[in-house]
Amino acid sequence: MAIKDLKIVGQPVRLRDLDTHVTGETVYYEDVRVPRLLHLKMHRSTYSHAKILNIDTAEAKSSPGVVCVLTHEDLPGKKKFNALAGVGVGPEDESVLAFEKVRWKGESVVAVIAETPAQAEAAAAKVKVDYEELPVVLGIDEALKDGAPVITAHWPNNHYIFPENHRAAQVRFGDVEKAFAEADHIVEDSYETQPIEQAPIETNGCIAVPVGENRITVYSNTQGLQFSLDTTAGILDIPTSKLRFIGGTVGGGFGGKVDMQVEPITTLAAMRTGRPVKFKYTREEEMRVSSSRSAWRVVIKDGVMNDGRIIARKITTYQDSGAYLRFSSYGGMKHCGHMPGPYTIPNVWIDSIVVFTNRAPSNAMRGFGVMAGSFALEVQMDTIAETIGMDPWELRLINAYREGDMKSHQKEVEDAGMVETILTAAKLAGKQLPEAFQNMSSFDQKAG
Amino acid sequence: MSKLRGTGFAAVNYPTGMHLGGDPTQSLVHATTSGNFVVTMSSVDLGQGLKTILAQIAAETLGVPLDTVIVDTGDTDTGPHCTGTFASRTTHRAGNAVIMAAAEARKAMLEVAAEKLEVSVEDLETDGRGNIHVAGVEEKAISVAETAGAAHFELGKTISGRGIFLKTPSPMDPDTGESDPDSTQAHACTVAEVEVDTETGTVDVLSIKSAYEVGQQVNPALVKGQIVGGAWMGIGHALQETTAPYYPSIDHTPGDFQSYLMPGAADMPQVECEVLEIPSRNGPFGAKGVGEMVTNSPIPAIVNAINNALGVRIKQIPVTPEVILRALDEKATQVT
Amino acid sequence: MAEYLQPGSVEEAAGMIASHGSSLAIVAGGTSAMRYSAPQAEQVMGVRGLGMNKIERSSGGLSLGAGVTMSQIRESLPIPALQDAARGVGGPAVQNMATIGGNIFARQPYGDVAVVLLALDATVTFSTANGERSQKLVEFYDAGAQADGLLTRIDCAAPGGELVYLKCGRRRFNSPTVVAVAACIGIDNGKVGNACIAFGGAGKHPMRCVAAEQALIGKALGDASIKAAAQQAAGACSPGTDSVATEWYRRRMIATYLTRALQQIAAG
Amino acid sequence: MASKIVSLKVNGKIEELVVSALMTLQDVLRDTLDYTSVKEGCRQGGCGSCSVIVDGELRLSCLTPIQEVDGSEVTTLEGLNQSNSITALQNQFVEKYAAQCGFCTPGMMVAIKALLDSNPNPDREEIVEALAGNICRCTGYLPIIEAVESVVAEMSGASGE
Repeated sequence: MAIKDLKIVGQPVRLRDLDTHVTGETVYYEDVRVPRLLHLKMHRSTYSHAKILNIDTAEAKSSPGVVCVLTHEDLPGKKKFNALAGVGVGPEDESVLAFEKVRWKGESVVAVIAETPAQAEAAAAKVKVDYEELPVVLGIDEALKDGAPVITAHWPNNHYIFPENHRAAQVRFGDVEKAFAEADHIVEDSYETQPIEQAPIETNGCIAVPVGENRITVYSNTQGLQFSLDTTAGILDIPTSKLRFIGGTVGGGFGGKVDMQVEPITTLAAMRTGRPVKFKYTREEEMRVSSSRSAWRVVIKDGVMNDGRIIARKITTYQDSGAYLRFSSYGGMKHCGHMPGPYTIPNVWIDSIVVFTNRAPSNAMRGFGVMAGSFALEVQMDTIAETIGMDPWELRLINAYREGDMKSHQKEVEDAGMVETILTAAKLAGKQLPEAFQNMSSFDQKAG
Repeated sequence: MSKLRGTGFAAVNYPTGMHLGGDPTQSLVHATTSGNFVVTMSSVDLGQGLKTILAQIAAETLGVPLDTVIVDTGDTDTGPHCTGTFASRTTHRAGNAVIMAAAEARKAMLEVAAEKLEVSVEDLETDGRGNIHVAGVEEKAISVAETAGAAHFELGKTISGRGIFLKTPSPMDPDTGESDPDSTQAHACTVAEVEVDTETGTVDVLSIKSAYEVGQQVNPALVKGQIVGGAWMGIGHALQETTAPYYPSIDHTPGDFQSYLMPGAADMPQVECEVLEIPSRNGPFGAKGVGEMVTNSPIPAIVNAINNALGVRIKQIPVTPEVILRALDEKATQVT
Repeated sequence: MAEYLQPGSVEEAAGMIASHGSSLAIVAGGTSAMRYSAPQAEQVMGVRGLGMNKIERSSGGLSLGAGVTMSQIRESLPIPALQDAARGVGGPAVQNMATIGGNIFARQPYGDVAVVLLALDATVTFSTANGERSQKLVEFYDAGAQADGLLTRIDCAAPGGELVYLKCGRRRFNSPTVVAVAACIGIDNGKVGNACIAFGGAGKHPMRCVAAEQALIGKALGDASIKAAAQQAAGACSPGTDSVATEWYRRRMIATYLTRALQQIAAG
Repeated sequence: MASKIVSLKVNGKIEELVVSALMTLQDVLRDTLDYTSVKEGCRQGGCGSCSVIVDGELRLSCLTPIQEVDGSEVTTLEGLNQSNSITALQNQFVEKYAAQCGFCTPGMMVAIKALLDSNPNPDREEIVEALAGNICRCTGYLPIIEAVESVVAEMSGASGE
């Protein structure tokens, strides 16, 4: 279809939900009213790493208001899962409800369902779990040390194993070592980011409602409805036809609502009790239990010429996944696809390593796999400029990718716009650039 | 009291779409009897305005008024598949799916109109105000409402369309990393100006100026909303936010908004931005994804500005006041 | 599940405290107690209805009901240091709720207003089963902040000199406290005659810092004495580490902020 | 356990409730009376999304024991809608795109209403201080500040004429 002039696309039309946001009438998942609602609270691990010797739910079961208590023994299908199993990521390593071992402080162990949130919370506190403490591994260095305690049997060296038994998702383009030998300067540094919480104001949660014909309707604030539906059906080993997910209006996500933690267990609780069940993370759970952005360490070694050309970039990145995989291998691969940033560099070597520790599992957040990379690269670019005594704007413009350049993952650059964007920002900030630089464009021949 | 100012900037790119593809989104569009159009999806609006931009894209494609387009999303019983709202994918994937579905529905609509007007489909155009007319002959017209009514009650025809967008999977070569990971790239360059109190290590971000290149903007106001909100989150990431203040220790993990620090309204500088539109080859009307990149460029820009102000080389975030004082202490020892 | 008690009088409240002991949580404004103590308590006693929210002025001094809120302090007390401290507590809604009595019991590093009260050498009065009991706030903290009755009133004399309050936070408004400092300095014949210096975020409770005061008394308030006081303060304090700041940073800010407060006073 | 009858006026309507344990005003407003504009973002007094007006004063309903509002007048955003007292503010929020996910917005509206009631002509500094207890994770606050400034300008313009 030929579009000559856009009429509606490109216009700042009103945000559709705003009318009800300002009156408080927008319906989020927990504004749905259902009768005879039960509430689920989770008894969580108090240890970062421990063997489970015994789970005693007797006192919790006889607590006031308690309707149902669920342990790993009540799971009808999988005991372990990974939400990306459907697209071939594995092995499934995360306990739905902990058994044999807990691997992080806050891991789900026993779900308690009661008439009121307070009753469920009080009863969950009465679950007794006997543990035998195991050595705790925190931090990338400790986890990768020879002889470090193993967190999950799948990963004997506490790092994810990529296809063909690789330790890292990797990129090999050109010959970095040869280029380093030819470079005028070597600039090498290491960058670190701490874990960050998505912190949506609405915490993770859902309400599962039995609706007849053995179907359950789940009102959820997930960022992916079918994604959550398929994962829930997979974990509970029920046909997907038995589930209906309703959502689509969410109180903030930022990557924090793809954990698939609340829906499976709440659905199981609704199936077992025959009543609607709500499971909503407390703010403390949202902050401490739900996935955060992982901690990253990005080590960069660049070979740079006196004229500013970066001729080689070697990157080793470590991502602290926490106790389980979740989407970290995806994030690690995405990191590979992003690096070495918006620059054309003829020799690139990337190792992106996913490390397991006894932290709360990390997962997606706004800029997954990319944010830490961009941070490291752009601070490194300033270091290069300082090292070779070049204006940092000019350094970036010289190296910025042009349309048709070959990226290190062997795809040609399309829709390039870095040069124009830098020039526009320079103008906005009042930065004077030499005319040769002002005239650069993404359709130039790359310098050199 | 000693305060130092510095300026820093950063240039970043950001991929649109789930890494390595394989992430379809579908859309169904149908006309009601009175000529409204329902766009049925199961995509999730996180507040960024997905429902709004899908309505714009549908109205544009159908050639009908925006307020006659209803976006019905968020129910897996009725809405066809969407992989989810993440990876700066939804405008691109869902937008393309809507274009495909709406184009098919438009074709069906024009066929009905052609039959009613006894003209050829190729001669018809929409005026965007709810009418279909013969090109160049505005009197020879029928309203969309009448067309939809006729389709239902006279002709027994459906005015509907199906759409899907899929970037076929492109797995990474395990040895070389060769792959086709994304659909397009958006770009940003942010300049930050900071003032650092060298006695307390406190940083004030004085201004954020950015250029963003996001392809065709579907809704400039919503793009700006992302840019401003992303600048704020970037300031938080650069200076305050952490769930593990003493990483890798897990002690002192914040459990509330009092201890998980984020900037307040009073800490926000003015945010200036200029948006460039270099259309993407495969985005809906040339759009690229913008929602995630907006946080990424302010972070290194602020850190570079701090390093510029102090003559130090801080390489970690968040840059807390303590990080700054320790860097200044180290610098002082090196000098003496 | 907690039983909610609403005493009709201060005496009745004191009786409830005596009979329930540590199983009882006291809720005034609720901003702290409703989070930390009430949910676990067997009995919760609400004291908002007791009307302890009067502000009385007498001969330059002040008598503040324990239920006086942060907003009342901001609006009704013409003492900038107290106003600033109250202004630093939460946002507007919290300031409408949080009370001065609650602030005295707040977990560190909260309790900004108590820091100013310490610098004013305030007296706290408790209603107990055995009648009223008063003590200096500094003694109350030195004794471990244990109450045997209901805190009803805080009295302080007019400041014995120039009073300055400064807070080191992590953002401009509604910031958790890194450290807070209040200094009240009386100059006599060009020398420091009396000094009352208090810190928040510097130990288990808000604390007076006698070492810093001693470093000033009898000296001219100038660079040398200020430096000495700051050094004494940093050494004498025992700050903790939390998610907002480390002990190292707090100790450094104790010196920095005391220096700034004293410089402000010296500058007039 | 002693239960008690609490009577309060919510959005102009008298409500009588039997309460016993440590129930908060938020629990009653959201779950008993279905005033779902009262959002629950933390139950810790940290996010401001449950803000309501009690006897003319801005309060956090999540930290308010229900027993303490016996005899009080409580206004939620639903009540402000009924009285059309914040239409101008709502229009400016829409105009300035001052909400994205919208979850913090009801609390934000109530907090701004409380500000404008006590100070009809706040400057920017007073506006940002008044927003200090309400967290927004989406917008970066600037559009919210602009919306309030526009309402203030409108109001002072109207009274100046």
